[in-house]
Amino acid sequence: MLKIEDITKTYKTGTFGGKDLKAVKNVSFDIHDGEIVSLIGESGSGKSTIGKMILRLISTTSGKIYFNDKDVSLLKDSELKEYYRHVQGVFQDPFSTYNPIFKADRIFSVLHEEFFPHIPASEWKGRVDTALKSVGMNPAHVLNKFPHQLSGGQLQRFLIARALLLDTKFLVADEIISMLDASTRIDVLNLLSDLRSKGLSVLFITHDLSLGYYISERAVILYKGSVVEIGETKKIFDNPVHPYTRMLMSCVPRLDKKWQDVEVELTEKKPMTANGCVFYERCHSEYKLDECAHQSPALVEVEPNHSVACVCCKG
Amino acid sequence: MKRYFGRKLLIYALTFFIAVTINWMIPRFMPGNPVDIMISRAGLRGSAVTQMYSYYMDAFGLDQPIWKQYLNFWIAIFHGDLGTSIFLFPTPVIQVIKDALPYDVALLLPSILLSWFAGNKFGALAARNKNLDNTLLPIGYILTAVPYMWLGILLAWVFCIVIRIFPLGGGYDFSMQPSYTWDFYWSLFNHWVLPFLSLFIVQFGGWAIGMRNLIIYELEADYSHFLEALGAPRKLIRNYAYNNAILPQVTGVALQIGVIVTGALATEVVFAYPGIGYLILQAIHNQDYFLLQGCFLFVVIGVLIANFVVDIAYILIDPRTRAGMTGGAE
Amino acid sequence: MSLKIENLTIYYQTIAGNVRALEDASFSLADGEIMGVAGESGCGKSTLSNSLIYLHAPMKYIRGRVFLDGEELPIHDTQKMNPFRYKKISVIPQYAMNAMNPTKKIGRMVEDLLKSRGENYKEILPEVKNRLELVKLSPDVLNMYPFELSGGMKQRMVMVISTLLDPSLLLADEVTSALDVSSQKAVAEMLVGFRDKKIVKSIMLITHDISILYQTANTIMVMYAGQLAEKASTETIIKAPRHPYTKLLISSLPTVGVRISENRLAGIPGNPPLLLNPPTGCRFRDRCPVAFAKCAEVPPFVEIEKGHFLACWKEGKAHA
Amino acid sequence: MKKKNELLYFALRNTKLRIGMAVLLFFLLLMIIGPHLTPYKPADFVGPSSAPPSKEFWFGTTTFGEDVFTQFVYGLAPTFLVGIVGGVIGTLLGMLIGFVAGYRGGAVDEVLNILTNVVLTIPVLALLLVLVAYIPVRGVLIEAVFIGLTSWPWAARAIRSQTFSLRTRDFVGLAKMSGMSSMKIIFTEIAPNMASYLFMTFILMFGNSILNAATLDFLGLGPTEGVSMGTMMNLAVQWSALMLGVWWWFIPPGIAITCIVGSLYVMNVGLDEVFNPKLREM
Repeated sequence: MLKIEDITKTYKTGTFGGKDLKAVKNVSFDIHDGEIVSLIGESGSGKSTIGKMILRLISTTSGKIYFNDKDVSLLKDSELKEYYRHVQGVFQDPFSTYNPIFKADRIFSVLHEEFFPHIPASEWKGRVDTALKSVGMNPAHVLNKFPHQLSGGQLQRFLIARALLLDTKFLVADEIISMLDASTRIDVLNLLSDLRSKGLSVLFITHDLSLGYYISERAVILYKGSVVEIGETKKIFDNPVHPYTRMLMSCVPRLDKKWQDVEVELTEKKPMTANGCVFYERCHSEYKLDECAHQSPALVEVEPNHSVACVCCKG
Repeated sequence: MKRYFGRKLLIYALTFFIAVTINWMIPRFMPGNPVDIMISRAGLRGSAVTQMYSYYMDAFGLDQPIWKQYLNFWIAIFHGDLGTSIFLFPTPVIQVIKDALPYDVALLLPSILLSWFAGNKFGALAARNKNLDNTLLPIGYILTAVPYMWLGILLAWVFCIVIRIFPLGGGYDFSMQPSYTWDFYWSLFNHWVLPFLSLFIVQFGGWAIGMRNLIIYELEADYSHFLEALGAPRKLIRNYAYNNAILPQVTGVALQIGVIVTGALATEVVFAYPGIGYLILQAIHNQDYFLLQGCFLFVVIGVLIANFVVDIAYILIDPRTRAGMTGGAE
Repeated sequence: MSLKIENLTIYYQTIAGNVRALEDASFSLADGEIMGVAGESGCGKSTLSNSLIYLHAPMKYIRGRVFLDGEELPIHDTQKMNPFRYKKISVIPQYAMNAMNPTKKIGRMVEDLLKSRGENYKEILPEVKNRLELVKLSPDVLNMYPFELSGGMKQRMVMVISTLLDPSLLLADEVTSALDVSSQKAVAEMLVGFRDKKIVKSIMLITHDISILYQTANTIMVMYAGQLAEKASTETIIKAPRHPYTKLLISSLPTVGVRISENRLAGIPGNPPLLLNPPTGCRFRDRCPVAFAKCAEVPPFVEIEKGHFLACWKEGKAHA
Repeated sequence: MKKKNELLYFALRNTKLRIGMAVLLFFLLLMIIGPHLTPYKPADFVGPSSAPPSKEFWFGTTTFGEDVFTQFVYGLAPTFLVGIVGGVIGTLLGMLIGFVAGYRGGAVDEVLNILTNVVLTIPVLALLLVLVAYIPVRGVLIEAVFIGLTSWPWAARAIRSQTFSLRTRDFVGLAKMSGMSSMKIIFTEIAPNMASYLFMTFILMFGNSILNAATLDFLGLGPTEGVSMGTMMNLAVQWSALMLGVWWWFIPPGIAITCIVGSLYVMNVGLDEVFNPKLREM
C-alpha cells in the first residue's frame, strides 16, 4: 500500500543556509494493506517528520514515497486532493488539531465542502452520524460543541470519524493517545485496531514501546533519523538486538518488572560523529568496533522478518 | 552571531541604498522639470535666476542618460556633495547641515538616554504597585498620546510667556556672538532646556509604560514562580524581572528612534531651535529641495547609526545573542 | 510522621464560580516515604502539590491544616510561609525546563538564591558540586546559561537547586513527563537516590504515569476529580487495588508484554465530572460499575488495612 | 458561546475600555453635531481679532478673527478620517505582508522580512516630509494614504510571527489535508484566530496615523485646503499665538489629539486585558 524508499529530510538551520540538520536519514520501509506498523522513537528521532512527509505536510529532501505505486511527491492540486481522500492523519494534541474558535464538528462540514459538494446536506448528516456511531460516540452528545467542551478522547475519535467519512485507506496516527488520560486512551487504541480489521492500514507513531507492542504487527525503531531495527514486533521485543533497542527496553517503565531486575548502563545523549553509526557515542555493546565511528552499518536480517543495523550482526 | 550581524548590516546597507534612491527619484519622477519648478517657486529675480538655473541644470544633469544621472548622484554623495542650498545660496548643503547637527545631538542624545533610564526605573517601580500604577498608567498613556510639538507649545507658552523663566526661539540669544564664554554657554543651556524637556517627557511616558508591562509579564514567567516557591524575597525576583525586561526595552530604542527623531524635528520647529528639524521647515517654506533631501539623508544616516549602536548594546547585554544564538533582538 | 494533612480544600476562582479542585484531602506521609500521587489530568494532584508550597491566585484556600514534622505550615499566608519554603519543603516544578532565569549564569542564580535565603554560598559550593556529581552534571554547568543545557540537564539542575537546603519534603511535579525514556529512568533513579542519601526525607511524586510510580514509589495515592480515592503500598495498588476506579485504571494500562490479539484491554467508559459543579457524594459514581444509593454521600477516606486507605462505600464496607 | 460571553463580560467590566470608549464617542459625537452648533464656517472672519473665549465665541477667535470653535469642530473630521483611512491601509498592508511571509516561509519570507526591516528602519515621517513637499496640492485622503503606506512594517512583523506560530499548529495541517487552498486557510483558519490581535493593531494604527498626520500638518505639509488639528497648531505658532498669549488657539487642538489618541491607547490596553487572561487582575 505505502512504500517509503530511502527518504531523507534535511533542515537548513539559520537564515542563510548555514548548518544542515538531518532529521531523517535514508529511511525505507513499507506498510501493507490492513497492517498496523509502529514507528517507535524518542524525541528527535524524526518519527513525526516521517509522518508529516507521508501526509505531504512537509517536503522530502530526497527519496520517494509511493502510495499504491504512485510517487506522492509528484501529486498536484486535484491529484493531491484525491490522495487525501485515501490518506489521512491524526495528531498528538487534539486541542491543537481543532481551530479553537470554531465548533469541533466544523471538520466535518469542511470535508463536505471540499470533497463531497454534490451530496445533499441531509444525506451528509446521516453519514456523519454513522461515522460517529462507528467510533463509539453518540452524535447527539458531541455535535454542535466547541473543542474545549469535549474531552481529548472525544476529539481524537472525531478525527478518526473524519477519516472514515473519506475513503481512507491509510492513516498516519502520530502519538494520538499520548495526551489522553489513561482511562480513555486504551479505547482509542482498540478502535484503531478494529478499523484495521476492516482493511485500514495505520502508521502508528509513538515513543511508548508498550503501545507499539500492544497494537502493531510490525515495528520500526528509529534513532536520530535512522532505522536501527525493523521487523515483526514480537520478534523485536522478545529478542532486541540493536544496543539502542536493548537500552530502550531496559528503560521503559513496566508494570510487571522493576528496573532493578534489568540493569543496563546509561549514557547521556551526545552529538554523533559525522558519518558513523548514529548510536556510536552512547553505545556500550561488547561488539562496538572502531569502525563504528565512521561507518554506518546497513540493515541486516538476523532472522526472518527482523533486521538490525549494527556491526554486531554483520557476520 | 556573525550571521546575525551580517544580516543586520545587509538591512542597513539596503535601507541606505533605498533611501538614497528614493531621494534621487522623487524630484525626477514628479511631473515637470524639477529645476523649473524649483527656481520658479524660489521666487528669485534677475541675474541670480540664470546663475542658479545653470547651476541646477548642471547639478541634476538632466541631459544625461538616466543611469548616468543615478550614478553621478551616488558619486556626489560619496564626495559629500549634497548640492547647494537655495535659500542660503551659495552655501553647500553639507555645510548647512553640519552647522545644525550639534543642536540635534545635544537634544536627542540626552533626552533619549535620560528618559530611557528614568522611564524604566519608574515603570519598574510602578508595576504591581497599586497606588503608583493607578497614577502612572493614566499619566503615561496621556503622555504617549501627546503630539511632541503640542507639548513643546505648552511648555513654551507656560515657561516663556506666562512665567518668563526661559527664553523662546533660537539656539542662543540673538544678541550674542558664538564664543567660548560662560555667558554664551549659559544662553545655550537656557535655550536648550525646554526643547529637551518636551522630548524627555513624552518619551518618558512611553518607556515607563513599556517597562511596567514587561515587568508584569516577567513576574508571571516560570522562573519567577520558581523563585517565589523557593521563598526568595520579592527584591530578588523583581531584580531578575527588571534585568530581563530591560532587554526588549533596548530593542525598543531601535524601533522608536525614527519616531523620536521626527518628534525632535517638530519640537525644533516650535522653539525655532536651529537643528535639522528647523532646517527642514525652512527648506519647505523656501522650496529648497537640495537642503530638504540632504536633511532627509542625514536623518536616515543618524537613525542607522543609532540602530547599529543599539544592536551592539543588545549583543553585549543578552547572553543568548552573545553565545551565538539569534534570539531576542529580531 | 513527616507530613500530615487534614481536610485540605482548595478551590480555583473563576468568573463562573469556584472550581472545586481539591476537596477534604486528609492523609499523611512517613519519613523516608516516596509517595506517588497518580490520577488523570484535572484530578487535583498538581493543586495539592502547588498549594503546599506556593498557594497563589487564582488558587484559593478554603480550609484544612498541614503539619510538617510536627509544625503547622501556614500555607494560606504567603509571607509566613516563606521561612518554611526551600528549607523545610521544596519543589521541582512541572515547568522545570523554564525554571531558571534565562539570562543569568546558573551558578550566579544559585548564589543569589542562597544568599537571599541567608545561606553562605561559598560554604555550600563544595556541596553543590557534590550534588552535581550525583546527578551526573559537570561543575562547569554553573558557568553556563540555561539555554546551553539540554532538557534533561535542566531538569537535573533544577533537582539539585531545589534540594540544596536538604528539605524535609520534596514535591516533584511531573518531573519525568517531558523526558525521553532513557532520561526518565535516570531522573527517577536519582530522585530515589536523593531519598536514600537522606538529602530529602520524603518525596511526593506527582505524575500521570503509573508505571513510573511502580518503579520508584513506596506508596501510591490515587486521586479522582478532586477527591482521594485510595492510598496503599505500591504493590497493593498495582496488584490488588480495592477502589473501583483504581481497579479499572490499572487494568486499562498497556505494558510491554500485552498484545491486543492476546489480551484486549478496556478503558473506563465516560468522562470525569466538571469540577465547577461536581456531583455530590463520590465523584466517580457516574462511571462506577458497582455504584449504589449510598454513593450519593461522600465516602470517608478510611484505613481498611494497615497502610491501606480507601474512600468507597462498597469496597470499604465489604472489608470493614 | 461561553467564551464569547466571557469576553463580553470582561469587556463591559473593564474600566480602561469604558473610559476610552466614552472619550472617543464624545469626540465622534462632537464631530457630527459640532458643525450644527456653530453658524460660521472655519475660514469665515466673524469676529474681533484674538478675542478670548466668551459666550459668543466659545473658544475665542484667531488673530484674523476666525472662530476657533468652528475650526475645531470642523477640524475633527479630517483628523478621524486620516486615522481611519491610514489605519485601515496600514493594517491591511501589514496583514497582507505578515500573512504571506508567515504562511509561505522560506525565500518569500526572507525577502518580505528584509523589506519590512528596511521600511521599519527608514524614519517614516522624514520620508513623508520629502515626499509630500513635492506634491503641490494635497488632500486629506492623499495624506492618509501616504501614512498608511508607510506605517505597516511593525504590524507586518507582529502578524508574521503570529502566523508563523499558528502555521505549525495541527489545525492548519488538518485544513491542508482537507484539501483547502492556502488563501482559504489563511483567511478562514489563521486570521480568525488573530481577530483580537488584528483589531488591536488597527486601533494602534488609528492613533499613530492621527499623530503622524498632526505632525505633518503642523509642519505645514498638511492638506492645502481645510482645517485640521495640526494645521490649527501650525497657524497658531506661525502667527505668534504664543507671543501674543492667544492660548485658546493652540490649546484645544492639542487636547483633542491627546484625548483621541490617548483614548485609543487606553482602549488598546483594555482590550489586551480582555483578550489576555494573564493580564486580568483577579
